[in-house]
Amino acid sequence: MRFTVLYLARLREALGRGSEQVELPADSSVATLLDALRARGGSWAAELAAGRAVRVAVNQEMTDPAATLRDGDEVALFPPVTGG
Amino acid sequence: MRFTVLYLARLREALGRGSEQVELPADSSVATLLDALRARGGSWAAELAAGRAVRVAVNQEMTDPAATLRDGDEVALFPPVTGG
Amino acid sequence: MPVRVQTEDFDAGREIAALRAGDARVGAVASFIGIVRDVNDGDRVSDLFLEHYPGMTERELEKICAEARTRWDVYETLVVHRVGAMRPTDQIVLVAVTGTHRGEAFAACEFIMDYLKTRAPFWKREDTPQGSRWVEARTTDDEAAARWVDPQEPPSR
Amino acid sequence: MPVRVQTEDFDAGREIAALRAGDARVGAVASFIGIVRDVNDGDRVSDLFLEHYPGMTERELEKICAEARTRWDVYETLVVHRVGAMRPTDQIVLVAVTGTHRGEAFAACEFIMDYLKTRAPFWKREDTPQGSRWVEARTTDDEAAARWVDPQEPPSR
Repeated sequence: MRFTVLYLARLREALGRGSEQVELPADSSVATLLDALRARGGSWAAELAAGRAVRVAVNQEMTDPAATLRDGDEVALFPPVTGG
Repeated sequence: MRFTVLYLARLREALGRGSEQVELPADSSVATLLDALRARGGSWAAELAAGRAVRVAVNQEMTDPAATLRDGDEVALFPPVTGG
Repeated sequence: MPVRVQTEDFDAGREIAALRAGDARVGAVASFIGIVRDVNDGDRVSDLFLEHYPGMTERELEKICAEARTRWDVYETLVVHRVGAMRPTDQIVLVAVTGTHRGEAFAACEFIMDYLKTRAPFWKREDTPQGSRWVEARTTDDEAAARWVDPQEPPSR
Repeated sequence: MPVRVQTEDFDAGREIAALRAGDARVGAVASFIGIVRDVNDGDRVSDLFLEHYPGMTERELEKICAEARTRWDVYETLVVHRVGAMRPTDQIVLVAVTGTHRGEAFAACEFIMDYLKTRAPFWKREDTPQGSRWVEARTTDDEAAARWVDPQEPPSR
């Protein structure tokens, strides 16, 4: 299956891109996606390392790593929010 | 000694006056003043009866019945406040 | 330490802007506007008259604001309170507090309103279809003010 | 349920007036304005850039406001949040809540700000003499939001 991944704020700058299309086997979870991204090494491994605070939204709803992804989803990765 | 007594809001209307000069013996307290006013009977006795919530300020500071009055004081009697 | 008692209406946006003008430390402004309602204690209200005790009113308001600035880490406080004739939807009072952080500004603003409600010498008289009446003090206002007495005790909601 | 995200500044007085216009039940408006400070974490800040996640931002803000209207007896809620380039003393956010009584309006307003701070997808980038940096999330904001989780538990001050 194929879906969009968005990188926001500090993550976009650190990873050097704002969005991309990603392909993963059907029924992959958010955790699978994060593993696949970390496997790219370099800043991907560093920014998405287990100790880093990364928030995940799927189709604009906050979710957690166990969530299952579906074809066409919009997945967003971003740091903790700092608005207001 | 001689001092000014002010009646505010509902008390002014119920007692039919906004202010007056009152004479009492030296070292009289707020309680003495209230007794003297109640002794007038009628609406004075009713409005200043023990069960009624009457607030007292002397020289624009809230005080209690035990406070001693001095010549020239400004004593104000009024109901509980309802501003804002 | 601005405290004003006036018959005229006020522009809350302009008052708040003036309160924080030129102070780039301010990150938070909490404010409150009290408004005349058309219904009180079940009766329709067509007109409101607000009486006060000139002199004492300003002293009490300044004491309340000074106390708020002592208790919380805030910069400026503002109280504008109207007196005289008002109608439903008219503004009665504005309280605004500036500070670095929102929690302190909110607390100081709510404290000032709670104390104002029980300590500042204002009295409301309402005109209703049943005639004119002086508004009775609310025990909920005494309770709201009492929760600030012990600063160790958090206010209940 | 007005929620707006915009680059333009806002007029708090006008926004509040519009929020309560025509509703004579309203006796209380609590509001909050967040402002860019010139110092943050000890460094001078000359410019601020606010990024957000369009679409999700509005959804989150609307969810937070709906939750506030469920928890407290209030009428209308308003959030106006700016994004883009700002400078010290600029307004960032306005939250306003109308209700009959002040206690509920204050609580709902503070709740919305606390939740906005931890749930709405906005990110601040500051320009300081040491360079440009993304603002780190504050644990005090998490704590402020956490105190609303159990409605039986009064917030600490």
